[in-house]
Amino acid sequence: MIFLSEYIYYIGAIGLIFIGLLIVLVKRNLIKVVIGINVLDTGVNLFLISSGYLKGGTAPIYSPGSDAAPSTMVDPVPQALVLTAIVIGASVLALALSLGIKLYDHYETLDLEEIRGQRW
Amino acid sequence: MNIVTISFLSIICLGLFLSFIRMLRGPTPPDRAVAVDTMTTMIVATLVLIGFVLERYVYLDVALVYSLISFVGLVALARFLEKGF
Amino acid sequence: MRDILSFRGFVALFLLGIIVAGISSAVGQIPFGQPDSEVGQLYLENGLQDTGAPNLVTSVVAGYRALDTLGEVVVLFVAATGLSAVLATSKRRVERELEDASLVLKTGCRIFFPLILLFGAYLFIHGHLTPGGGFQGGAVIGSAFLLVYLGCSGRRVSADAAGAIESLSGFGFVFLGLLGLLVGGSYFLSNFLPKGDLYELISAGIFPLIYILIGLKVGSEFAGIVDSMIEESK
Amino acid sequence: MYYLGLVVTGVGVLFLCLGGLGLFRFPDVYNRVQAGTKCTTLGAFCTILGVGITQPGWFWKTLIIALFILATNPISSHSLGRAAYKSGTELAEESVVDMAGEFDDYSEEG
Amino acid sequence: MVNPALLLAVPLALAFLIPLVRLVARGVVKWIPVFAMAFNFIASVLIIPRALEEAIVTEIGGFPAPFCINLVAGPLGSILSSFIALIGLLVAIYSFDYLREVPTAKYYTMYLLLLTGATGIVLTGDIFNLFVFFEILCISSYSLVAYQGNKAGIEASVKYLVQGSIGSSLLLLGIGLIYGQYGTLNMGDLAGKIEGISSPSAFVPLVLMITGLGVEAAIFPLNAWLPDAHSSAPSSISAVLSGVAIGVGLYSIARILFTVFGGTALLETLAVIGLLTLLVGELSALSQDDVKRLLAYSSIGQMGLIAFGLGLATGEGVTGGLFQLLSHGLSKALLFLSVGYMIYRSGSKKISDLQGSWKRTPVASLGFAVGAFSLVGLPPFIGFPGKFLIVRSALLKGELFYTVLVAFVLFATVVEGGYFFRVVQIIFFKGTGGRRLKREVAPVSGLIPLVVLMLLILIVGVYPGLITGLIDSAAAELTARSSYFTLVMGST
Amino acid sequence: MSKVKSFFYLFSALFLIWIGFTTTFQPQELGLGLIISLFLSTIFFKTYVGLGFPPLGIKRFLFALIYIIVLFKEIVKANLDVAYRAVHPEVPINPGIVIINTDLEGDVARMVLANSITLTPGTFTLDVIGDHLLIHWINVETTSKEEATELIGKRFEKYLKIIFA
Amino acid sequence: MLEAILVVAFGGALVSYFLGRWTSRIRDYFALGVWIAILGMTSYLHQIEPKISTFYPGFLGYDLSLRITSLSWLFAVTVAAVSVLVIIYSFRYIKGHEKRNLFYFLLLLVNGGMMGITLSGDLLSFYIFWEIASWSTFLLISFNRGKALPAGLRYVVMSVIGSAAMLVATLSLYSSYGTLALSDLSTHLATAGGGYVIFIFLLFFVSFGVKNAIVPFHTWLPPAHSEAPAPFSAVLSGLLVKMGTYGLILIFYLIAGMKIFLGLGTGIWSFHYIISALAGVTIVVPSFIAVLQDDAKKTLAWSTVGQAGYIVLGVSFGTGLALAAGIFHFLNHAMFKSLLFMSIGTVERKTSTRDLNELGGLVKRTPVLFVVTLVGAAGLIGIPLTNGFFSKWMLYKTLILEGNPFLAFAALVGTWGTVLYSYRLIHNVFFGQLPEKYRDVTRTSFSTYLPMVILSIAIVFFGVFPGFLLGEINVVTTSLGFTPLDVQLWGISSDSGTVNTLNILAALAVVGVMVWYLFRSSAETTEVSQEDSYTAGAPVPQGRFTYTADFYRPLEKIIRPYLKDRIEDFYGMLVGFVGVLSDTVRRIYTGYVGTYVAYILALLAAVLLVQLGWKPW
Ligand code: NA
Ligand code: NA
Repeated sequence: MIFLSEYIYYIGAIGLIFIGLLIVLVKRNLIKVVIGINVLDTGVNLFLISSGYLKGGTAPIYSPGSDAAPSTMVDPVPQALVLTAIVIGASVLALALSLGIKLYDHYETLDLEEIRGQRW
Repeated sequence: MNIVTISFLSIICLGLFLSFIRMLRGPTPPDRAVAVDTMTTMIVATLVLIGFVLERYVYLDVALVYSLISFVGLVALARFLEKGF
Repeated sequence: MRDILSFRGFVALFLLGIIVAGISSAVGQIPFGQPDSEVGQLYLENGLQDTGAPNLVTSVVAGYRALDTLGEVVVLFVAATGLSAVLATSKRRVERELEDASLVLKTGCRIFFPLILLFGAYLFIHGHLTPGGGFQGGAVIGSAFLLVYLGCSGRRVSADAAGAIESLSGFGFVFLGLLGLLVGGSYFLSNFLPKGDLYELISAGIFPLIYILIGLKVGSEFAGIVDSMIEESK
Repeated sequence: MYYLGLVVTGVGVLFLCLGGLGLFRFPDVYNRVQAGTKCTTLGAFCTILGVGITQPGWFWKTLIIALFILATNPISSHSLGRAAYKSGTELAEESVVDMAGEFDDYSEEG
Repeated sequence: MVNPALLLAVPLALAFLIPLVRLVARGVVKWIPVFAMAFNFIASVLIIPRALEEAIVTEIGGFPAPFCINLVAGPLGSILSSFIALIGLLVAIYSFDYLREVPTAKYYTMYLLLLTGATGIVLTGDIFNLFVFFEILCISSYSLVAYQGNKAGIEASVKYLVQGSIGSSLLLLGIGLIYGQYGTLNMGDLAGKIEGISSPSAFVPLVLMITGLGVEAAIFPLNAWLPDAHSSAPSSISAVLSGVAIGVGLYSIARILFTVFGGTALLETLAVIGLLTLLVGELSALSQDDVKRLLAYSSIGQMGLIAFGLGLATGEGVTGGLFQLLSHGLSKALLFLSVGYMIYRSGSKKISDLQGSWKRTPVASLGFAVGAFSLVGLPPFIGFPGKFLIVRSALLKGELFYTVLVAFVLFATVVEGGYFFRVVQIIFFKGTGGRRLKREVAPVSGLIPLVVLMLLILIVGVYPGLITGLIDSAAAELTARSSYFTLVMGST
Repeated sequence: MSKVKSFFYLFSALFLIWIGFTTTFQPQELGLGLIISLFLSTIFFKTYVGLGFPPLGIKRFLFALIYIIVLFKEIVKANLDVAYRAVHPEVPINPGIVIINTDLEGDVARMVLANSITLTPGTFTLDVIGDHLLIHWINVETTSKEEATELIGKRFEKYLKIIFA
Repeated sequence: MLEAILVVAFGGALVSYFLGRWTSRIRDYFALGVWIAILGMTSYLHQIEPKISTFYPGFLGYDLSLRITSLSWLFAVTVAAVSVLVIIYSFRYIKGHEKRNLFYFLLLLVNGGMMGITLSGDLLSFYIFWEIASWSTFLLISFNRGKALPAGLRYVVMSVIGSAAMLVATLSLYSSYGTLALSDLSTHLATAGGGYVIFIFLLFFVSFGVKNAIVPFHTWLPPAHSEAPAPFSAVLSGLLVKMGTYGLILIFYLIAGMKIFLGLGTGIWSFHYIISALAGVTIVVPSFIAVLQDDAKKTLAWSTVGQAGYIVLGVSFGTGLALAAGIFHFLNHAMFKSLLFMSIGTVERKTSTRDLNELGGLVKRTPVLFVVTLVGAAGLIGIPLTNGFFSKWMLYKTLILEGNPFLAFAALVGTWGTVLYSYRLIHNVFFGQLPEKYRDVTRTSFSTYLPMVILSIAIVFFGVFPGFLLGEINVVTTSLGFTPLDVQLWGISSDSGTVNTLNILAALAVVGVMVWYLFRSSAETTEVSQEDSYTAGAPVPQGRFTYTADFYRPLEKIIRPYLKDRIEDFYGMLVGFVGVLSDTVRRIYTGYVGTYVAYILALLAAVLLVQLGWKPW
């Protein structure tokens, strides 16, 4: 139980990675695969964020009233990295969906098992 | 963080939980969408409440952004559902 | 479930079991809740003096790791360009009827649209002070345009205007960086403007400018993406 | 003032929870959306404003958020309800009347 | 003196300007990539002499080394960046008329950004920044593969995107693990902090990163996207993807493995994986009907050969691998551009429809032959020194294991010869076949890059000494961890 | 006139909201807020033209205040109503869809009416079609259009007519 | 000077290509001029002491060098001489073909490459020139389209295999001794272990064996020689194949040295004996396969394989006389086989066929061609007073003297085959009935005849005065460590027997008189015009009705079952296997993305597994 509460974010992150990869592996529908990739991304981002987490720490933002010390703030680097990663993930997602639209135009299906015009 | 705020948060969580059940059960897509709509509103309130608990003003901005994004998202979802499913 | 209980599913579970075990063994080496980063610590301690931005995430995003941010802007730019290029190559344009929104939504959207834009601007202008930032503000602006498309079918952004803003703001970002190279001691993207007073709006040197440019760029890009997507799905 | 704020917040929180309950128990999407809209709007409004009352410096910001919720929630719920109806979601068995067929837009669907 | 940051800043600024320029003066757009790449080429070449003395470490934003992102323009970085710029310049010229039937401003934007991404990858000294530039490269590749919007292109792009995204996520996870454990993202700093790869704390992120980068580098079995993507993209893009993009992927693997991790324990694995990649690529190419697909599989094989060379990890093996990287880039670019030229006229990618190309498109046909001979490793073309160096360093190891591997490498060469010579015969010695051509004329501007590439392949093939000296110091830079560390961290 | 009105409304809304956002009267913030508000309202005031905003007036303002109080009362009633139905073991409902009329002109007025109905006890606006509103009613008391209009719409319309006259 | 030769050769190739785009006549004469110059320079080099010069310092860390010795001079001058003749022959031959510029360019490139091979001073230069010659040869073989394409492909694939072997051997030598210079290597290999030497020998043998078409590496040659353009067939058969011989001599006698070469193994299991045995097989079987060919060029091609067997037998046998015989036969073969390919090429060009069953009676139309072909065939068979006689005699002599009855018998049997196919060749092309369709065959031009006439004169000249060449060869064998032979202008004498032209002349005179007498009695027939033969008022149908068809039917019936080329079947099987392998391997690209993602994760999982402690090995 202590382990669970200590590592809950990591467990969540790895769980999301697992689920995301599993979706990509077993699902045949492009949209579901894209969702799987996003779940995977989310897992990775969660891991990144939680790796910079400081127990009892606050957001690394000074505000006029409060007198938070640097030692009580969480590491800002993973947050910056995740911000970038999220934007990148969103970009890929948008592109993937637009490609999905076009793919459907051509194949009338999104079942990847049937979309095998390119092989061997 | 005292007993009052803890009870506030748990009550909201109960509401969230009930909505979440509705979202899972459906049965129709609009049912799920409505459940999500309810949840987003609750989450905005929760965010403000958390800001209150942690005494961090910045959570208000987060709440505002969240309500805005969820509004746009739900309108988009509604427009999508309109066409049938 | 049925998918997982197939041969493919078992192979997947087998592989993922190993991978998760491997990742866990590495993750286990990182104690949770006690970040131990020399770099992060330095940013926390010196960030305020170095950059003048109370939001240390901003000091990382727009200062210490500004090149990442420039790259990130490029990623979004590429994706938006690619998306519109892909969607523009229509094999057959299916006329999918999108009914008019109801009067309530239509009116609501028209009322809220400028207000949301203002909110987006607020977010990216105050990125160095509050948890906002260029991307967040840009995304809000994009959502405003999405709302317009959803509520008021028929209204469109001017693609040329969006492109021009996108273009100029992106160029402005790099130009700012190059100015840093010229003025700020031969470092690309260096913060060459005065830091200003803490918590003042005009402070932290070039950060507000960077965020304004990013906000405009991201906003116009999202608007463009929305435009392409809606055009396609019509 | 602080305690007034807490009370307001408490009322809001309660309504939020009741909204969830209504959403959970009502028979069809139209009834659920009613529960969801009314309770959560007021609930969120009170919760947020209550927080604003306890922290005077936050009041304006909370007011903006609360008004925003008050203004947008009916719109989004309305859109969802309309979408449900347009897409042909059935009314609950208990329903007594459906006059929508009088409009041209709805006449062809049930 | 040129600041290496300009190599990124100038193309980015120009790329950002393209949408605006399109509104103002549409005709200027196509010159922008040419101008940007010409600038980059000249600037990189100017940097090389100074980089040879001591690598130029540029701090972005003006903060000291581990606390900022820095660019490291050493011999390797500057060579690769001038190489990227050169290929980019030539292909940009090639694109002038090749793509005149489709809207081009977006094409040029993405094309320029693809190359900038590649340049960023080879210059950056920060692993997360590497990831960002990698994404620029990947996303522009996905988009450009689908650019023509045809069935094959869209399908290939989707598959590429799915695999590439998985790779990116693994890469990011690896980066996260590294930051979590070592608290820094700077390659030089990491080179000082990571002692070995025996513990899971270093090994797992290394494997994750290599797998992630390996998708773009097309090593077996991560390369399934490549034949689809490279055969379906517009030929100009295929040339850049095959000539530059996958090579850059391999570069980043080498950088991570050698410089950041010092992972000597994985080198044999790399050599074996390289060999497998080589064999799979060449064997798969053998029975292709589609000439672009054939070239794509050949690229897989060549990546395997380069990985094999890098995996030998002797100074000379790395030199051979890097030489082959450049040689393959030039040759494959030539091949794809030539084939694109032929396809432009015949409208068919089938090998049998290439017959009679000698009459229709003599320069392109010659280009194909030169490129093919070069890839097979025949003197006096550039492919010969590359293959020669790799085989020599493998044999100089003096171990039976490597001698056996060399036998397989040479078997792959025979297979490679088998399919390339067949196509050369069809191009040169089969009748015109009387097929109706899709177009009667082909754009003349496309000939310039073909001729330049042919000359380069021949000149460097005859005088490999022109670049082997540079590549030697590049290889030294790649393998010498401690000096990289002092270079980056010592300059604080 | 309509344009000036729209511009004015938009500008003051934007500037007030800006102040709300920043919650400060620092000159830098105010000045920037002014600039941005002016900029945005110059570009986008057209979207407010034709929405049917009322002109300013003391009477309208007073009625608006009254309306807000009425509406708030109704909202509280609505919440209690829903709460009652939700916690009641049998879920006492008698739902149905009815049509009501409205005399209001102008988009904003109709929108406010529709939203008010949505937020008040037992009713929910499904659609607005011309002069008619399609209402989902949890507890249908009448199927006659006129009676329904009286029961559902009139309590707001009487104020809104004055405000948006 | 050495560099100058190469510069002229390769530069000439390039310049002639561009000249040809301007005007073909100047291109032709320019090419000829280039090679006459090269011939001149090469001949001039004979006067100078053996020397080495570095022409490219620091190529990939090596100094590429050129070097001329008596051995390389001999090969170089042959290359130059035959090249000159072939270029003259090409003037007329290539007219009417497409891609003439390309032809000249490639021909000059091949010849330049061969000059480079012979003049190389180190193994890397050797390899480079070898490869240049190989790929340009591939293009030239493929030149005639149609069946030439598979022939070219077969050649080039085997050639690449050979090059790969050479590359490994070369670099292995380098990694062992740190040098590639021929002169340095020869001192190093003396200290090497026997196993290593065999390893190196085998690799080089594969490489040179392919080029030399020694059984079992011969399968590329027949289709390649028969499908190549005739001038190039001449080069291919007369020169290029013999580059393999040059390589063998280089490796066996120069780099390794006679002692090591002959010291590997004992008795019939000694290395050189095994190669000799292979050469023996290479003599016999192809010579009889040649008998069965209906295609004149195929006949010559198989004949080349057989004759190469004689040469390799001489080279590998390991005595001074044998080596001299091998080299001498190489020179002779270059003369008569070039001549024969030119002549058949001329026939093909005139008649558009080279099917022996369709040709006939051309002696009336092209008497000069007949005469030179006859001389070539005589040289091939080894009829006294032609050069072939001497080389073969020396070989028989060695084999008998050294007590190798099997090899001697093989050589003899091979000669029977040679007689049979040479006779058929002459007979079916020139004698018999002239088919109607060849009525209008005209004489060919001077430039076509000139090289053939020169070659036939040379054949007879060196048949009468073998001493001219044997003297040179003697220098070579001596330089390789053999005891000098006693060579005179008229012949060669040794302790075990002497042969010289004067004796032969006397013997021939006797035999000739007898034959003349015999034929006189049968020659009393009335001559009829072969062209005006009609059957019932209709022209004689063409093709198989001529009696030249199925010339050796009884013989064929007996030997054909034994001559099935099982080696070719074996290679076919190999190629098929690679094809199946290729088709199997590429099935991993299933087209389904899920599989691809599984591959990615499988690699990840596999490498992680290893690290997590599971060792598969
Ligand atoms: Na909501
Ligand atoms: Na609602």
